[in-house]
Amino acid sequence: MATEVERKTDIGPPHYDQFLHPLIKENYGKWQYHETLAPGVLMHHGPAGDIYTVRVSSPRLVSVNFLNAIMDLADKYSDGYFRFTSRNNVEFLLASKDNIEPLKQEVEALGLLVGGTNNAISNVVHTQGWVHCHSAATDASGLVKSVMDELAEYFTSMKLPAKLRVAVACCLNMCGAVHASDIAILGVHRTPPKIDNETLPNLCEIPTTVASCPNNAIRPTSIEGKATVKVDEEKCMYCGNCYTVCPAMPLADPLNDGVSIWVGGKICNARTEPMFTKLAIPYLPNNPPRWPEVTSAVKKIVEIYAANAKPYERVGEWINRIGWPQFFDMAGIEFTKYHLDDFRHAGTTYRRSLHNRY
Amino acid sequence: MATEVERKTDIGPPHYDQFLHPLIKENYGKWQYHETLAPGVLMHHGPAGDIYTVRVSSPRLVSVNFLNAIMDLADKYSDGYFRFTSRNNVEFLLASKDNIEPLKQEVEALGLLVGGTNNAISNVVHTQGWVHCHSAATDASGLVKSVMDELAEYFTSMKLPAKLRVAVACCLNMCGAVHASDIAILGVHRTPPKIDNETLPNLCEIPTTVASCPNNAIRPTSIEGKATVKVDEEKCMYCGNCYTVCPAMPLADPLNDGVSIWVGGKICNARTEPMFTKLAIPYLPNNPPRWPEVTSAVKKIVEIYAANAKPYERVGEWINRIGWPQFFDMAGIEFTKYHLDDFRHAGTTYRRSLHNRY
Amino acid sequence: MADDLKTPLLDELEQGPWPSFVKDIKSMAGKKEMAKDLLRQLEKSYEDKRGYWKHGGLVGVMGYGGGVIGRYSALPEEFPGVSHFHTMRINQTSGWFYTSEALREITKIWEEHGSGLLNVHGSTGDLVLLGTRTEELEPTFRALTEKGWDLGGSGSDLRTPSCCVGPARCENACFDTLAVNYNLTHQYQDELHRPMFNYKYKIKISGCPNDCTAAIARSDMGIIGIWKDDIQVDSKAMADYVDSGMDVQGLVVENCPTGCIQLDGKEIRIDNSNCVKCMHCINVLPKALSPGKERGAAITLGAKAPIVEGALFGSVIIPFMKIEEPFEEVHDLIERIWEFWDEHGTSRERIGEFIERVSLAAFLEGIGEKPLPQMIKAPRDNPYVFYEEYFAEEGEGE
Amino acid sequence: MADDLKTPLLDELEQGPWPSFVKDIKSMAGKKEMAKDLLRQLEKSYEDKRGYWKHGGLVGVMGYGGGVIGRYSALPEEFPGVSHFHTMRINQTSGWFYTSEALREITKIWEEHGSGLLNVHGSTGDLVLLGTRTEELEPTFRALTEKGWDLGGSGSDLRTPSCCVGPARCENACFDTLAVNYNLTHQYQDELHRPMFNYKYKIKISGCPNDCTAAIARSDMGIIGIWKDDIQVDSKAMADYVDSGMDVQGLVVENCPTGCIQLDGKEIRIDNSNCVKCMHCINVLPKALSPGKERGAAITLGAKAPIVEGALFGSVIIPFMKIEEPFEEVHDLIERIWEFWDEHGTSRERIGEFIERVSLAAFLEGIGEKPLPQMIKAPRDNPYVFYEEYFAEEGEGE
Ligand code: SRM
Ligand code: SRM
Ligand code: SRM
Ligand code: SRM
Ligand code: SF4
Ligand code: SF4
Ligand code: SF4
Ligand code: SF4
Ligand code: SF4
Ligand code: SF4
Ligand code: SF4
Ligand code: SF4
Repeated sequence: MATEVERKTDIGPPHYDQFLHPLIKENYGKWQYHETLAPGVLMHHGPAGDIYTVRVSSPRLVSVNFLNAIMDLADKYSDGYFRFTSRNNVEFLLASKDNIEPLKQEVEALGLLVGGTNNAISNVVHTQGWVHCHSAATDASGLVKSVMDELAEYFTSMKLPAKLRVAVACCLNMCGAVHASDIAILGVHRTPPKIDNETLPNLCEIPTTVASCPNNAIRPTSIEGKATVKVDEEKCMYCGNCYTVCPAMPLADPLNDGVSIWVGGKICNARTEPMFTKLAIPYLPNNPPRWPEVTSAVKKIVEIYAANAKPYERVGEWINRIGWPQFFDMAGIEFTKYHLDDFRHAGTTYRRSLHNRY
Repeated sequence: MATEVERKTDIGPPHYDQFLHPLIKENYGKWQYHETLAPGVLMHHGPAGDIYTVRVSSPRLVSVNFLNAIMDLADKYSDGYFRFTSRNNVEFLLASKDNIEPLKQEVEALGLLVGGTNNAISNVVHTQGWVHCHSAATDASGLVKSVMDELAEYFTSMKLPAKLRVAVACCLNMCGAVHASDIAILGVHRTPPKIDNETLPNLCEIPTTVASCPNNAIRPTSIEGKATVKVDEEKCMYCGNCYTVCPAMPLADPLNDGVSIWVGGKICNARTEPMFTKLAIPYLPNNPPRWPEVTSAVKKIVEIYAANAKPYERVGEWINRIGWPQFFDMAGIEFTKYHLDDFRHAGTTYRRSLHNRY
Repeated sequence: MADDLKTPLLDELEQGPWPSFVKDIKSMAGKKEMAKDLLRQLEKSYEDKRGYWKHGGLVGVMGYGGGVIGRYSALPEEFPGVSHFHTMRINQTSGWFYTSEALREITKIWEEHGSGLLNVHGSTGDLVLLGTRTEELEPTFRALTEKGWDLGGSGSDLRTPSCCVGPARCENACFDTLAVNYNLTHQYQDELHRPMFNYKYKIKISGCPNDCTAAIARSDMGIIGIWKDDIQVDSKAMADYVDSGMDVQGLVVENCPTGCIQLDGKEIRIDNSNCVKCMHCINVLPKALSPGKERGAAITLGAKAPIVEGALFGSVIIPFMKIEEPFEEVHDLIERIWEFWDEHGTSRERIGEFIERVSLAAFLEGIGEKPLPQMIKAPRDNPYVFYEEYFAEEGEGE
Repeated sequence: MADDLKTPLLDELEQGPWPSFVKDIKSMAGKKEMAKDLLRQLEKSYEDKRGYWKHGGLVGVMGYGGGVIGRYSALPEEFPGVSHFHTMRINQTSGWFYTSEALREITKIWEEHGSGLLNVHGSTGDLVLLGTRTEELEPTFRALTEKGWDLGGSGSDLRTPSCCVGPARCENACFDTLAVNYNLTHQYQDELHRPMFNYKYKIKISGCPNDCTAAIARSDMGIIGIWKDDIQVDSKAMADYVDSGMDVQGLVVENCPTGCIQLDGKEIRIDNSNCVKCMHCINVLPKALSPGKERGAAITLGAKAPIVEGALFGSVIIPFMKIEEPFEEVHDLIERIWEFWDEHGTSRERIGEFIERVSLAAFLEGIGEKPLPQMIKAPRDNPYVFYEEYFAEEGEGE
């Protein structure tokens, strides 16, 4: 049936115009200011009137049932209009203030949370994990669920000193925001690829595979007359780049794969320039379904941050103020040689002044 | 005659003890504070009494006559005790305050200046130049004399916002303080080495010479059967490292050698961490004996700094506050592609945020 | 739920206050073998602490090179429902605005043709349809295009650009993020659907330096709103803030990165020549302050995750550009960039790594832009200048 | 002055307020052909805009490998006086303190054996005797040692350490800079006189973070004074500063890099846990503030000029160490560093480049020091960790 109609290609996405609430269209480009009325509830003021936003958590990995339920609520409370945020929350766009409370109640009845605005932990930008990706050193959705169950109170309130952005990625490719988040959770492989010498010659081009390694750890070799590759284990930093180009070099290793914790990144330009996330804990075990070591480490960091940072100080700004020595102390994290950079620009991370805290 | 006495070696320098004024010995390690009584005149207070320092300019390249004259004054006014500073000024150490004025007068009669303390331009750290070094792209002593003739008033006063350190080096080896000075003047070669294919095979080891080039610009070759090297001119950055190991590759080029101007470096940890000097003017001609282009460029920078910086703001701190775009504007210096870094860590100099001034 | 669905580990993730993806997958498990076997395979992953997916294969729809991520179970006998489990990336709308009417069409199609599971949205911004079989790709595609939806990118192509809510619901927007996002997505359909680049190319568009799409961190090309003139001040609203007892000194003045704000009673004085447009004061005092009137965007290039030379933030290539319909200036710039990258970049070299390799100076020359001090934090501190103009013996300079 | 000394260009440098090196050289030109020909050759350099020295040759004194820089004119026929023009580097005294009695002995020797010209001092700190002939080297050396003076370093050896005036005339000194300088120079005579290293090794010693010897920028090893406890405050003197009308708030409080000072009327309150020991407040208020009581030094390694990997500042290897007679802890550290550098460094590789090549972690392991957060600005931001402990199949972890 579908084959009978003319095949369309390169039509691109529909025009956004049709998805904008009439009130939004009238105020388009003319908004004057906003107020946060409550956690998860924003009011934006424009000449044609105010629009109310109710922000709702989402697990991101959802079913059509989830979306249908959201849409039912949208039909009921926001004239069928809604959007998603860049961090995967749902936002209902209400023309009437009176709809806020009933909507909130129905949302909560669905098991969803209202929040994520202002000085809160918002939704966790994350990735596929064991649900879909071949590269994953851990599961992303499970980690997010476990961590956010512990931190939900920071989503539904605004009691943090500033916004706190958490991200999870399941391998070093970091599909998401790991390299620039207040707190990031990163799945890591910790052993070199295991070469499948049987299938490699058929599946992979040897020169491309050799070239894929940023650290020149891969050499061509031959085993029983078959061309394949070998890895210099001393040089391998488990980046997985070889596996991306050659399926016969998987890194998965249940005994050693695990999770690392990173802190202090930020993206916006407010006050300080964007910052990369820095290594806090090099390795915690993969402990599904609840990853207790990870959740308690993250919670600890959130709590010392909440207790010690000044208003508007993001995690990285706070650590820069108190200094890394004190951060490691307060967080009870051991400082190891793994924290010392040894990659391309390592020298730029050395302390090249007398400015120091003791 | 000298050959008759026993030959001594590895005796090291004499003990400093014998060179310390008795008052200094008594106060040794017990100084309480200091005051700057006038430009070039310091008073240090200790429990055993005050010592007065009179700081005097020196061209650094001096004759025994100069030293003898200094020593005559020391005998007369400071009990024969004096020292030199880490920036090559002479310091007379006086036990009696009354000696300050007569000493100053005699010093000035010798054609020397009293000053260099506090918020002043002190002596210029510099190098050999055409007076002694085979590498020199310019003359150091001549540049210092020319520049300081223009800036002498800043040595004998303390009217600058902060200390201002000037350095001169005659080639990229930067024997001195060029890479971390408020203002630096650097002799530059701008054309690749000229290879003397006649002498090279005898004078230089080819592999060492090839290896000396940081940019792999040197290849072994042979000319008329004689092993020598050639330089890929596209890759040569005129660093002179090859010449250091191979005398048959001189870089001197009277038409193109010249001077570059650098700004904003600092060493001490006060307020901000140490900073490298940054390129301001990529090239000015070698114009001995007075280098008018250089002296006026340096003077201009000193003057806009003096007029605009806040108290205690070093040149680099001032530029960081107002931003480089405004510095180039105010100094009337053209911004060119040469200012853009293209060396090892170039990427770390790119503007990787929205923080900017327009 | 079928008896054979024993997932004790995953079941634990149905507890707790945060919404549960397990619940959501389970909600499909009755209708879809695919969802059920996804859970079963995932349970095995949780037991064994490793994934069970094969390395992706090349699958797609006719005439397109990207938009589908092929995925096969490594244990197809055990979990036949997910023997195929391909992903389809769909161009989201500008600003992720939807109506229930429109999105219901997609949920219907996906319930019919796929697992009924989605990522809303993927990290790049696409509407991600998670899990279908090879033979369903083309029918799903046809059903989607019929309703006006198209595929996003994957592989070495342009990815679906994304933008912040901007003028649709934000007082800070310095240009029309939605319009330019829509325009670029349509302008470059071919580049989006047919991988011809050296590597992926992501565009993210934020209306101001708050950068709510993380353009500076996650996009090869960022278009980020900025203004050139003075911050606009509403003195009345400013006085109200002061009167309200707010600690403007502590919260605003002392947090300005360049110390260019002074509070004088109820009046705020900004030395705009030293303002670096960080947004902090505007964020804290939204009623009193807003971006200037001369608005546009800075264009940043080169942000990316760490593979393989280390992560990069975008770097400013065009400090200021007006962003106005029909966006020809933007097209012109994009095309100059692509052309130079195409000619001189190598395979799997992102634009950020490319610029670092050839140098910013050479890149600017290559795309025909003049060097400006706004493109750098500071001039070079090493003396290794490649001088190009010099004097020759005969007196002819170059 | 002899008639044949026509130096119109150089003559111009006799004018002006700054002391003139030309005048000084001329003052020797009557007595010394060497000085005269130096001027004549220099005049030619000024005319031709190029130097006329040959690349240095290997000359020296018996049994020493360094301390003399060989120098020959490229135009010995034209300027025979400087056909040889070697430099001798003499160990300066600690803190560059002299008496006229002692220094007169050197001026006498040098007037007899050399050009009578000197650099006081060289950039590394030596007393530099500028210009003599090969055959004069050994006699000069003998005459100097007779009076208690010895040669400094050159080539791939230890260079004469230098130190700031420190406790001899400065209230900020956190340890005895002169004593340790003297001690190290004597302790390592062999390393100073016989080049056996991979490359040069410079030691500079500053009594506090003001770093008046530029140790952080110009020494392979810096010993820089620091304290660990609280800044000492003299409240009376502090009140006097405030009473004097000095703008303590603007000049001191607002310039503290970590904002850890508060002025409360006439009292100063310092949050010492956040003080980074920058010295600014102490510098501005020397009567009221001084470094803490728990004093010692930080050891930095690796500063150097740009040849060839770019300039480096020193990096903190030992955040805090007591510096006390007989300085055995310092010797022990130096020897561990030299040993590891000797074994693993390559020729012409400065210690700073060496550390960057092998990595800070490996270097610390090599010299037997524990990693501390004070050694870095921030932990790594890339995920490329070389994990060394892992679990093996049989359950034996490593
Ligand atoms: C809805 C959304 C844009 C969109 O198109 O989807 C958005 C909307 C707003 N952002 Fe944002 N930001 C959104 C993602 C971001 C991101 C991107 C991200 O998190 O990946 C950032 C950068 C984060 C970072 O630096 O790591 C971001 C950094 C900001 C900031 C700067 C915060 C700070 O560090 O000071 C502000 C200013 C503020 O909050 O006052 C801001 C302000 C705002 C305002 C107040 C703008 C306005 O006037 O309407 C909006 C409500 C904020 C709130 O949640 O309290 N928005 N905002 C995104 C909501 C994500 C979510 O569900 O939580
Ligand atoms: C004599 C000397 C040490 C020596 O052993 O020779 C010395 C002596 C003093 N220095 Fe210094 N400094 C000396 C070279 C330096 C250097 C090294 C250099 O210039 O190569 C620096 C680092 C410069 C840099 O950052 O680029 C240096 C940075 C300072 C500072 C920090 C200045 C700032 O930027 O805030 C102070 C603090 C101050 O001046 O209040 C200081 C303070 C002082 C004091 C006040 C210390 C004291 O209490 O006695 C001394 C008198 C300072 C004056 O000249 O006003 N000294 N001082 C050196 C004199 C050089 C000269 O002839 O001018
Ligand atoms: C689906 C998605 C994660 C998600 O759960 O949302 C994703 C999934 C994959 N990414 Fe990604 N990336 C996704 C957004 C990102 C982002 C974030 C972004 O775009 O803002 C990044 C970091 C930013 C960047 O582009 O650098 C990202 C950085 C990577 C990298 C590292 C690239 C690099 O240059 O560092 C790879 C590896 C590669 O390209 O070889 C990669 C590769 C992959 C592959 C295709 C695996 C591979 O090695 O071939 C993953 C397929 C997983 C699967 O089975 O579904 N993915 N990937 C995101 C795309 C959804 C969408 O279209 O909306
Ligand atoms: C005499 C002196 C300059 C002066 O006028 O004071 C000097 C002179 C020379 N230096 Fe230097 N350096 C002198 C202090 C420095 C300094 C400053 C310092 O020590 O504080 C530096 C920068 C700091 C550093 O060590 O990095 C310095 C960095 C260099 C370099 C670059 C080394 C590098 O790793 O970047 C070279 C080239 C080399 O070693 O091959 C060099 C090489 C040279 C040579 C030996 C030329 C050569 O290529 O072989 C010069 C001999 C000139 C001559 O004919 O007299 N000189 N040299 C200084 C030694 C006097 C003394 O002993 O007191
Ligand atoms: S982060 Fe790695 S494992 Fe996770 S989705 Fe991206 S490529 Fe796959
Ligand atoms: S994982 Fe990375 S470092 Fe290791 S062999 Fe593969 S490409 Fe090389
Ligand atoms: S800077 Fe260069 S030319 Fe000058 S003395 Fe040093 S090595 Fe010689
Ligand atoms: S001057 Fe430097 S870059 Fe040029 S050839 Fe010589 S060593 Fe190489
Ligand atoms: S980036 Fe700026 S314009 Fe866009 S939503 Fe965020 S605050 Fe508003
Ligand atoms: S935008 Fe930022 S830099 Fe500009 S005045 Fe406001 S706080 Fe200061
Ligand atoms: S470094 Fe410190 S102790 Fe040494 S002279 Fe300078 S201020 Fe005094
Ligand atoms: S020494 Fe520096 S950091 Fe410490 S209190 Fe004084 S000004 Fe602040």
